Amino acid sequence: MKSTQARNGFKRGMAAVAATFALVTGPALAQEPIKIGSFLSVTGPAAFLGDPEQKTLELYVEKINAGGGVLGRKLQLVAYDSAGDPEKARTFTKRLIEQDKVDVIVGGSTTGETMAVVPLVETAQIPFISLAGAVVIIEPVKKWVFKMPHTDRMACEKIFIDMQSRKFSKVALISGPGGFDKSMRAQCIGVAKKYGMDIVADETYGKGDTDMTAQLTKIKNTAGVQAVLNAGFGQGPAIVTKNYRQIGISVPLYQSHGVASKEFIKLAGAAAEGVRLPAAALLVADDLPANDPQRSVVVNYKNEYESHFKSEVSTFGGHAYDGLMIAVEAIKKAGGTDKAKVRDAIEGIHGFMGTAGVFNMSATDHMGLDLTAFRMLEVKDGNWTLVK
Amino acid sequence: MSLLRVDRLGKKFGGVNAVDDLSFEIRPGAVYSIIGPNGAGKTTLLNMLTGVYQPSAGRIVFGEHDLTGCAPYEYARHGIARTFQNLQVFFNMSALENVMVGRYMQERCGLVSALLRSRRLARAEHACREEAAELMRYVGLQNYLYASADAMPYGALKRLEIARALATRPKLMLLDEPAAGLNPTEALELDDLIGRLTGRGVTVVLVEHNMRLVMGVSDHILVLDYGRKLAEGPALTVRNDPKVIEAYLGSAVSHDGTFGETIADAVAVAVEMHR
Amino acid sequence: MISGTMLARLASPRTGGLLGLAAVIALLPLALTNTYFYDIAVLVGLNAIVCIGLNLLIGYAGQISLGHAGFFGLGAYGSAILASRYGWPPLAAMLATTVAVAALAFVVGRPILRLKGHYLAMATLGLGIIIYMVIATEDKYTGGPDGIAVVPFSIGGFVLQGERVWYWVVGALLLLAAWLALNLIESPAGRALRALHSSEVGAEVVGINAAEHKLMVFVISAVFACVAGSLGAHYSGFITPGKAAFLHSIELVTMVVFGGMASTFGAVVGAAVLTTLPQLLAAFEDYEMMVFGAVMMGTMIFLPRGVVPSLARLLATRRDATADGEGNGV
Amino acid sequence: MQYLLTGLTVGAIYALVALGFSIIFNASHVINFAQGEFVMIGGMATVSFTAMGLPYLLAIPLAIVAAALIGLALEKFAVEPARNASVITLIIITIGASIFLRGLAMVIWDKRFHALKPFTGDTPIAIAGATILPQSLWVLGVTLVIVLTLSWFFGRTLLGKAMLATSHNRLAAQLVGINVRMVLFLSFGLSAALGAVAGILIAPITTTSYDVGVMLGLKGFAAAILGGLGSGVGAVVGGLALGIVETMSAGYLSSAYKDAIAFVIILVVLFFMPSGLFGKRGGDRV
Repeated sequence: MKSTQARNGFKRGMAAVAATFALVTGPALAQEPIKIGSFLSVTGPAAFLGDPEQKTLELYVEKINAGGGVLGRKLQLVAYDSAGDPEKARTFTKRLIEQDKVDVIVGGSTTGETMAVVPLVETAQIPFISLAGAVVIIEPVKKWVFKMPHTDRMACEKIFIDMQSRKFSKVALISGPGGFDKSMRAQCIGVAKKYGMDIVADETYGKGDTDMTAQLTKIKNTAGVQAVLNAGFGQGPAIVTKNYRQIGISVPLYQSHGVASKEFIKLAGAAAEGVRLPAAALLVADDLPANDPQRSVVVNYKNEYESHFKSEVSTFGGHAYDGLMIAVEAIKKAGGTDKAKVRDAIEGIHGFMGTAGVFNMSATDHMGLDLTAFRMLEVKDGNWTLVK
Repeated sequence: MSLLRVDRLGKKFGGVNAVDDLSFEIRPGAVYSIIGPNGAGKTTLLNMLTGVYQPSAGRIVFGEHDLTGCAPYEYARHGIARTFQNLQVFFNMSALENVMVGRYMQERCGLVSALLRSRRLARAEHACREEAAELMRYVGLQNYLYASADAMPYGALKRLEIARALATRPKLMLLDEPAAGLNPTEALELDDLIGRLTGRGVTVVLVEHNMRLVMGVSDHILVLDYGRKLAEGPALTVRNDPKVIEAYLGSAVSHDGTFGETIADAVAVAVEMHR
Repeated sequence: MISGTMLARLASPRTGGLLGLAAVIALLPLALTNTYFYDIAVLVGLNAIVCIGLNLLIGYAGQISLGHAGFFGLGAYGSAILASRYGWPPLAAMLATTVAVAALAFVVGRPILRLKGHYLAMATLGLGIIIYMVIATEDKYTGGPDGIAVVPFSIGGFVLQGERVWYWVVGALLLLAAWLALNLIESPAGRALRALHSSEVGAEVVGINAAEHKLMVFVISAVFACVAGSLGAHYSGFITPGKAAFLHSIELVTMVVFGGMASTFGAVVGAAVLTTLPQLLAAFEDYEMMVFGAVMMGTMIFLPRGVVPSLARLLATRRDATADGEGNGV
Repeated sequence: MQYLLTGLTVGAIYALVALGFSIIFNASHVINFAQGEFVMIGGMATVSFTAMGLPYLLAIPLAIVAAALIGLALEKFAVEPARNASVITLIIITIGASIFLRGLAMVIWDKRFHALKPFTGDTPIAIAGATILPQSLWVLGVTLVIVLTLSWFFGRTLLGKAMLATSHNRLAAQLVGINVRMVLFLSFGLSAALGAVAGILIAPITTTSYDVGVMLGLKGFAAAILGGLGSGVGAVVGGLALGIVETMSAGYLSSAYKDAIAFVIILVVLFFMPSGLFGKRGGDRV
C-alpha cells in the first residue's frame, strides 16, 4: 500500500538489470508481465470509493501472482491517485498509456474522471473498465469503455419498484452537489413517469454543508409526500438521515447505492433505522441463502478483504474486484494482451458472476448487469438486512 | 488674477474641524508658505488641495476650473503636483523610473500600443528616460541615476519626490515639509532648489516648520491655527504681526515643549523679528 | 559600442528573457520522449499563460484575486457550450466567450476593485464561487458536476489534434503572452500599475487614475485566463466545473507567488513547477499531499520573494553586481 | 422558526471559525488559511481519543490541546521563520500548511468519515413548532461561553490587553514592552484551540473527516470578512448572519443556490461597507 510506485520502480529497475543479464546470458527467460493500469480517487472527496478500490486491486493482483499469474505471466499493477480531479485523471491516463504502456485500464472512481479519459482511451484503443456509476459512461456505447457498477438509473428504477410495491406515488427528492448526486437526480426524474411516480419536491444541498434541516423542513411542509429519496454519497446522506429524524418526518426514507457500506450506518447511528436502499448482495453476503449462486463469490471476497485490511467491506471495492477479474478473464480468453482481442473478449463476457451480480456483456450493453443484480436492503438493528 | 482660489473651505473628522471656513488666494509665480503649529490643519489643507481628501464645505478653484470634488488624478491633470510629508516614493522601482512615472500624463498611450510596444511608444519612452534623468540631475540626484529607490537615503528620497512632481510639468507645486528630517546642509540646498523652481515658472506652496527656510524663500505667508486663518499677508508683514508672535510663543509655552522644533523656530523668529 | 548596446539589449528581460523562453520552448521537445510528456508541457503552458496575466494583476498592480479560476472556467465552458452544443466554429466561440468575459470583468471589476486587501480577496473569491455554482448547477447547459465533452479545435477545416501540434501552438501563445505582458510592464501604463501598487496616493497625484488602471489590468488578466481556459477545454476534450472552483483559483495564485511576484518569467516557472510537482510526487502516494504542502511551505519560507526573484537576488549579490539588484520586470 | 434555529447552529460554528481568523489577523495581519484544518484536527483527534477508550471529559481537552500545540508549531516553524516576508507570502505559507496538515491527517487517521456520539443524547427537543438537537444547544451554549470568555480575556486580562494593543499598533506595543512575538505565537495557539472546539462541537452533528476543514474554513473566512476583519463582534455577527442567510435562502429561495446567494449578499455588503459590518474604517494617512 505504502508505495506501489516505489515498489514498481524497484521492480522496473530489477527488470532492467535482469534484461541486461538476459542480453549477456542469452535468450530472455522471463516473460514481460501483464500491466494493469489504474487511476483512482484514493484521496480527495471520493476517497471512500478509491481507497477500497485500490486496496482490492493490490490484494488480488498479489493473490493472482501468488497463484502463478495469468497465462504464465505475472500481473503488474500501475496505479495513480487522481484525487477526484478529472484533469489529473486525464494526465495519469496519458501516462498509463504512453509511459507505462499498460495493457488494460481498470479505474476511474467517479463519473467525471471516467468521462474525462474516454476520448483518450478511444483514440489510444485500449480496453478501459470504469468503476464509476453514471449511465452516460455506457450510453451511448463507446467501443473501448466498459463499466462495472450498476447505473444510477437502475438504482432509481429499483427504488421506484419498491415504492410501487408499497403503494407510494408522491416522492420528494433531496440530492447533493456531486456528479453522482446530480446524475442520479436527473435519472430519477427521467424514469419517474414510467413508474407512475410524481416528484413533488426537489431539494439540493451544498458541498460541505453541515445541516440540511432547512431543505427537509421544506419537504416536510410539502403536502402529500409519501416517501423521500436522497441521492448522494459521503457525509451528506448521513446528515440528511439524522436531520430527517430530528425534525420528525415519518414517511420512509430511501438512500442510494452511493452509501452502500457499513460506514453509513455508523455515521447516521440510530437515525439510520428503517432506511432502505438498493445495493449489491455483497453487503448482506452472510444473509444470502446457501443456494444463491452469488453467495460463494461475495462471501469469499468479503472474508478475504476483511481479514486482510481489518476494515469492513464495501460494494465499491467489490466493483474493483469485478473489474480486475473480468479483465483477467478476458485476457485469458484472448490468449494474450492484444488490445483488440481483449476488448472483444470483454464484450463477450457472459454469465460471469461478480460481487455486483451476473455480468452479460454485449455489443449494445457494456455493463451487463440487470435489475436482479440489485437487492433492496433495509437497516435493522444497526445492520443491513434483505427486504423480503 | 489668482492661480488658486480657496473659498470657505472646511473639513470635519468625526465632528472635529480640522480646517474651518478658510479662504485665500494664491497668485502665480510666488512662493506661498503655510505655517502653524502641529495639528493646525496644514497637511489636511494640502490633502484637500490635491483631491486626496474631499472637503466637507467650500470650494477650490484652480485657474478657471472648479475642482471641488475631483479625484487626485484630476487635480494633477490640471497642473497641481505635490510631495508628501510621509514619503510616497514607489519603492518597487528604480529612482529613474519613479521620475518617469511623473511623466505619465504626457506619455499616456493606448492600451493596444502599450501591449504591442509601437515604434512611436518606444521613441517616446526613450525621450522620457532622458528627460527623467535630466530632472534628477536638476534636483541634484545625479549620483542616483541607476539606484533602486529602496536603496536611497532619506534626503535623496525627498528630492526624488520633487523630481517626480516636477516631471508632471505642474503650474503649482505643493511641498509638504520638504526640510523635515534633513540635515542643515541639505536644508540649505533646498533654499536654492525652491528658488530655481520659481525661476522655472512654477508656483510653490510650502508647508514647513523650518522658519529659517520659510522666512528665507517666502513671498507670502498664511498662518493657520486650529484650522482657522490666524494671519495672512506678505512675509514681512506676517513676521511682524504681534498676533503671530503671541500665538507661536503662547502655544509653545502652553503645550510645554511638545513641539520642540516649533519652540526653537519660534524663538529664532522672534529674535530675528525684533532685530 | 554597437555590440555594447546589443549586449545590454540581450540582457534586458524583454529581449533576453523572451529569447531564453523561446529557446526553452524550441529545445524542450528533445527531452519529451513521448506524448505524456508533451501533455504535461501543454498543461504547463496553459497554466503559465493564466499566471502571466494573473501576475500583472497580483504581482504588478498588487491587487489580489482569488477568483480567476472562475474566468478560466467561463472560458472553458463558453467554448464548450458554443462550439460543442451549438456548433459554432471554435475560433468564433472562443472570441465571443472572450469578449463576454472581458465585459463581465469590466462590469464587476469596477465595484470589486474599490475594495482593498483581504476584502478584495473575499470579493473575488465570492465572485469565483458564484461562477462555479452557476456552472455546476445549470446542468442543462453545462452537464453539471460530471462535466461536458468539447469538440477539438479547428480553423477552417484544419483540426488541431495531438499533443505535439498543441505543444507548438501553446508554446507560441505562451511566448506571445509573455511578450505582451513584458511590453505592458515597460510602458507608461505598466509603470502606473507598479506605482499604484507601491503607493496609490503617490500614483494619483501624478495624474494616474488608479481605479481605471486596476480595472484595465483586471480585465486583461481575466482575458488571459479565459483564453487559456478555452484552449484547455478544446485540448483536453472534456471539462468539469472543478476548473472553475475555488481550489483552482488558489492553485493559480500559489503558482504566481511561488514563482515570484512581479516577475513574468517567475509566473512561468511557478506554473511549471507546480504543474509538474504532483506528477513527480505521484510516487509518494498517500504522502503526496504532505510532501506537496511541505515543499510549498519550505520554498516560501526560504525564498520568500518567490523562486525567480529570490534566486536572481542571490545571484546578483554573489556577483556583487551593479546597483540595479532588484531587476524589475524580470 | 426551524430555519432560524438551524441558521443559528450553523452560524455559531462559522462564528467560532471566524473568531479564529480574526485573532490571528489581529496579531499578524495574515489570513490563516489553515484555520479550517484546526477544525478538522479537533474533530478527528476527539474521534481517535474516544476510540482509544477515553471518556469525553478527557478526550475533548486532549484534542483541544493537541490542536493548540499544532497551532503553536505552525507559528514556530512556518510563520516565525518567514516573519519578514510579505503578507501574501505568509498567506501562501498557510495554504501550504493546510495542505500539509490535511495530508498528515490522511496518513495518521484515514480518509473515511467518522461520527462522534452526541454529548447528551439524541432526542430532538421541540421549541415552538421547531425541533433542535441537544447537540445544537451545546453548540450555541459553548459558543456563547467562548464569546463571553474572550471578551473578558481581551477586556480584562493583561495578556488579552497586550494582544489587543499589538493589533492596534504593533510598534507602539513593542515600545511599551509587549513581547510582540509572544503575542503572535499565542494567537496561533488560541485560534487553533477555538477551531478545535468548533470541530468537536460539530462532529456529532455532521460527522468529520480529514477534509472537512476546507469548506468550514472558507465559510469562516467569509463570516470574518462580512463582520469586518479583526473585530470580535464582527466575527460573531458575521458568522450568525451567514448561517441564517444560508438556511433562509435554502428554505425560501433555492437550495441549489443558497451558497451563491450568501456570497452575493456578502458582495453587496462589501460594496456599501468596504470594511465589513464592524471593520475599522481607516483612511490612508499621508
